[in-house]
Amino acid sequence: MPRVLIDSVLCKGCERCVGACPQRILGLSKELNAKGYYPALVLHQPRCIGCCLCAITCPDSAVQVGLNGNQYKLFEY
Amino acid sequence: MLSEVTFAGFGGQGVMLAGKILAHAGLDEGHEVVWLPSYGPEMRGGTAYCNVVISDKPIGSPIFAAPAAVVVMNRPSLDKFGSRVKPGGLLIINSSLIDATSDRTDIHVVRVPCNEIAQGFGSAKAANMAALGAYCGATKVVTVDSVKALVKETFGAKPKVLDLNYKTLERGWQAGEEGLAAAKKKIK
Amino acid sequence: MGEKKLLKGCEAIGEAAIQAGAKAFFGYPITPQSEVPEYLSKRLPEVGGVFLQAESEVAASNMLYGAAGAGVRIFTTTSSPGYSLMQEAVSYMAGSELPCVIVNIVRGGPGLGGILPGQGDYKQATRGGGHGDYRTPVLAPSTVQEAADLMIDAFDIADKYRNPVLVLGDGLIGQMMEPVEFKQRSTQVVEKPWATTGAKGRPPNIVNSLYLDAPTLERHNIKLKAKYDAIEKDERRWEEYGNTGKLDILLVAYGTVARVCKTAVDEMTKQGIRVGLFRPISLYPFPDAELRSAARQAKAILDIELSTGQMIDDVKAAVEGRVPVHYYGRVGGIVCTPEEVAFHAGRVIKGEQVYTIGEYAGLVTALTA
Amino acid sequence: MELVFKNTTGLVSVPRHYCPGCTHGVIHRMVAEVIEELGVRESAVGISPVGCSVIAYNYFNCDMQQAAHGRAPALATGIKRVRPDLTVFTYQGDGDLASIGTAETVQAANRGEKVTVIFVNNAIYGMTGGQMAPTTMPGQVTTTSPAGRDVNHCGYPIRVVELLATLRTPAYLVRVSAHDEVHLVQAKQAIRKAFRYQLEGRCFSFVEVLSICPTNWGLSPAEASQWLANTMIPYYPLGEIKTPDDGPVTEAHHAQ
Repeated sequence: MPRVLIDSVLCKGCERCVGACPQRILGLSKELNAKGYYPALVLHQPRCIGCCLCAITCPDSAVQVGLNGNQYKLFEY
Repeated sequence: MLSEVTFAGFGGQGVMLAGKILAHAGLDEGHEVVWLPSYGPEMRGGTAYCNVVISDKPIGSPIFAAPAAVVVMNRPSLDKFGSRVKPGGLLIINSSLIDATSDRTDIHVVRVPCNEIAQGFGSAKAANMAALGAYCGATKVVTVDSVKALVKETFGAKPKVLDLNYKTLERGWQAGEEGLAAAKKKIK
Repeated sequence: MGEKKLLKGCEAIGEAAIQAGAKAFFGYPITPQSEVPEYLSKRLPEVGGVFLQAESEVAASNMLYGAAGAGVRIFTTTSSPGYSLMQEAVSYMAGSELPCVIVNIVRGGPGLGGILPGQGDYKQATRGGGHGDYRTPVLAPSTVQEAADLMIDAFDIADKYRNPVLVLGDGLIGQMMEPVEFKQRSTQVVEKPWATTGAKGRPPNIVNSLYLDAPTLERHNIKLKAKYDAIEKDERRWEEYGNTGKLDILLVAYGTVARVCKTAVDEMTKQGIRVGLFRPISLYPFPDAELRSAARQAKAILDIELSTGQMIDDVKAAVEGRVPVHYYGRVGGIVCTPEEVAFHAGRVIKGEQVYTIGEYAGLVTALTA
Repeated sequence: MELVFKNTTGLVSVPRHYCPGCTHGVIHRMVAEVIEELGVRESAVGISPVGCSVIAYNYFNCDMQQAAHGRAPALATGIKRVRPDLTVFTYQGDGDLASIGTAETVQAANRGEKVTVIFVNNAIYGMTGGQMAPTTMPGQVTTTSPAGRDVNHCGYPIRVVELLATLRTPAYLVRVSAHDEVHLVQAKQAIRKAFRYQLEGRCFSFVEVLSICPTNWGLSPAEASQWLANTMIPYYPLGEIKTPDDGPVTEAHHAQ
C-alpha cells in the first residue's frame, strides 16, 4: 500500500499537489500551520496509487511517498 | 657612461628593430639598458620612434627633452626631432630620403645615405642597419662584434639576408665614424 | 638565479605571473597592454595553463571570480576603461574575499581618453573603485624588473589576505624593454579550504558576498576592516632616493614618473641642491608615516603626477600640514621630463607658489586673451 | 515502509523562501535530484544568480558561488576552465540571463563552455516586485508596463533557446515547462540529459524552464498554471531545439 506523507510545517498550501493527484484524494487542512498556511493533507489514503505526482509537483519538498509491497511504475521520472 | 639616442622614421623602416638590437648589444656588454617605443596607431605608417638608453648605472628617465643623439630616417622625423638634439650632440640624417639638413651649428650633423648603402648590397630594406651602424660607429657605445652577434640572431636563418645586413652595418659604421670626424672638424 | 633577459614590460608581467604559479588568464584586449594577452595566449598553454579571451572586461573579471572561487591563482591585465568595467567583479571579489591579481596599465582619460601613459586612475585604484566599503592593495612598479617582482608579491598578498590586489602601471612600463631577471623564489602555496572544489567529505563551501541580515553584514564589514588594518600595517612599501636629512626640496612621485624624478634628482644634486625623492611603491596602503618622517627636514614638497593632483591628497594628509606641498603634473599622455621637474623644483626653492599642470597657466592666458 | 519518493540529498533540508506555488522550488529539486542520481554531488559547483533564486546557495547541498547580476555564465566559465573535472551549473532567471546577462549567456554558449545552464523563465522580475522582463508577454501587465507590454515600445519577448539555436556550438538546447506534473516529468528528463551531456564533455547544455509566478502575476497557483499553458507555451514552444551530433565527443571546440 502506498502512503503520501505531507510535512505540514514545510507546506505552503499552494494546492499544486491537490490539482496533480489523479485520484483526487488530497485537500487542504482547515487549520493554519505555524507559517500561516492551510497545509495539504490526505483525505482518502486507501485510494492512493503511489504515482508520486503530488511529490513531483510540490515546490517545497513537503511531500514524500512511502510504500509497503510492490509499486507499479507508471512512468519514467 | 650614459648614452641616449632616439631612432625615428616611418613605420616599416625598421627603426624599432635598430633600437632593440642596440639595447640588446648594450645588455650583452653588461650595461643597464632601456628601450622605449612610441606606440599606438602612429606605429602603423606614421612616424615611429624609439628611445634607447645605455648606462653603467640604473637608468632613471627613459624620456628626455633633449636627446644626446638622434637618428632620423625620413623628413618628418628630422622636422620633429632635429631641433631637440642636446647642444654638442649628434644628429644622423638618412640623406637617401632627406634632402634637407639641419642649420644648427651647435651639434654634429652626419649625413649617411642609408638606403643607398643597403641598396648597394642588395636591398634598401636593410637601411636601418646602415643607420644603426652609423650611430654605433660614431659613438662606439657598443662594439661591432656585439651588434653583429645580434644581427646574426635576428637574420641567422637566412644567410643571404645576414650577409647583406652585415655589410650594410659595416659600411654604415664606417660612414658614422668618418662623418663624425668630419663634423668635428667643421665645428672647430 | 635566472639570466637577464631583455623583455617588454607586458611580457615580463605575463611571465612573472606564470612564475608565481598563476594557472589561468581571462582578459580582453585593450591598448596599451594587449601584448600581455598576446604573450600569454602562446605561453600559458605551454605550461598547462588556461588562456581565454573573454567577450568583455565585465565577463573577464567575472571569470576571475569563478576561477578564484575554485581556488586557483588567476589574474588579468587591462587598461583604464577596461578596469572601470571590472569594478563590479572587483567589488564582489572583495566582498566574497577572493584572491586575484589585476594589472591596470593606466592610459589617459577620462572616457576613452588616449592610449599614452597616465596616472589618472590613482583614486579609483586606492579607494576601492567599485561600490561598497572595500580596499585593494595597490603596487606601483617603476621599472620592468620591479613590475616582474611586484607581480609575484601581488599573488602572495592576494592569497594571504584573500583580496584582489592591483598592480598599477602605465603605458611606459608596459611598452618599454628592460633587462629582467626572474628570481628563483619559493612561491607560497596557500591552502584554500574555502574554495568550491567539490564538497567531497566536507560540508558545501559557499562563495558569496550577500548578507541580507544587517548585523551579519556589519560583522562582515568589520572583519574586512580588520583585514585592511592588517594590510595597512604590514604591506607598506616605499623607496627613498637621493639626499636625506636637511633638504631644500623633497620630490614625491610614483611609477614611471618617479624614474624621471630620479634623473632630475641626479641633475639637481650636481648643481648643489639638496634634493631627495620619496617614491611610494604601495599606493594603498600609502606609506604616510614614512613620508612624514622623510619630509621632517625638508623645506618643501613637490608632488609630481601624470594626473591633475590625485596622490597629492595622500601626501598632504601624510605630512599633516607641517611642510608646504606643491604640485606639478602633466596629463593627456604627456610625460614630464627631468628638465621640467628640475625647473619647477627650482621655482619652489626660490619661494614661488607652484601648482601647475603642464602648460596650464600659459594656455589659460592664451584662451582668455 | 520504504520511501519511493523521498527528498533528495542534493538539497539542504531547510524551508525555502519562495512564495506558495512558485515553481523555483520544483526546479531546484529536480536539478538536485539529477545531481544526486548522476553521483556528482561531491564534484558539483552551482552558481546562483541575482533574482528570486539569489540565495539558492543556501538550498543546494553542493559547493556554490553567488554571481553578480547576469554574470553566472562567466563564473561558470572561470570555474570549468580551471577545473574541468567539476560539474558546473548555473541557475538563472529571465532578468539575469536574458537581460543584463545576455552577452555572457550568448558568448558562453558560443564558446561551447562545458557547463549546464538552467534558465527559469517566468516572464517577470520576481524579486524586485513584478517589473517587466525581456520575456514578459505582449500585453502582460507588470509594474513597469502598467498598460501591458507594448511591443511597439519595447519589442517582443526574447526566445532565448531559439536565439541560441542560431549558434553552431551549443550541444543541447531545450525548452520545458514546470506548470504541471506531466510537464515536470518531461522537464526532469531534459535536465538529466543536460547534465549527462556535460559529463560526456559535450559543449554547453541549456534548459529553459517555463515557470509560474503566482504572486507577481496576481493569480492563484492553479490559475497561473493555466495562464502559462494558454499564453506562454504558444509563444515559447516546448521541446528539444538542438541535440548533440551523434558520434563521439570531439575536442573540436576547446581542449581541456
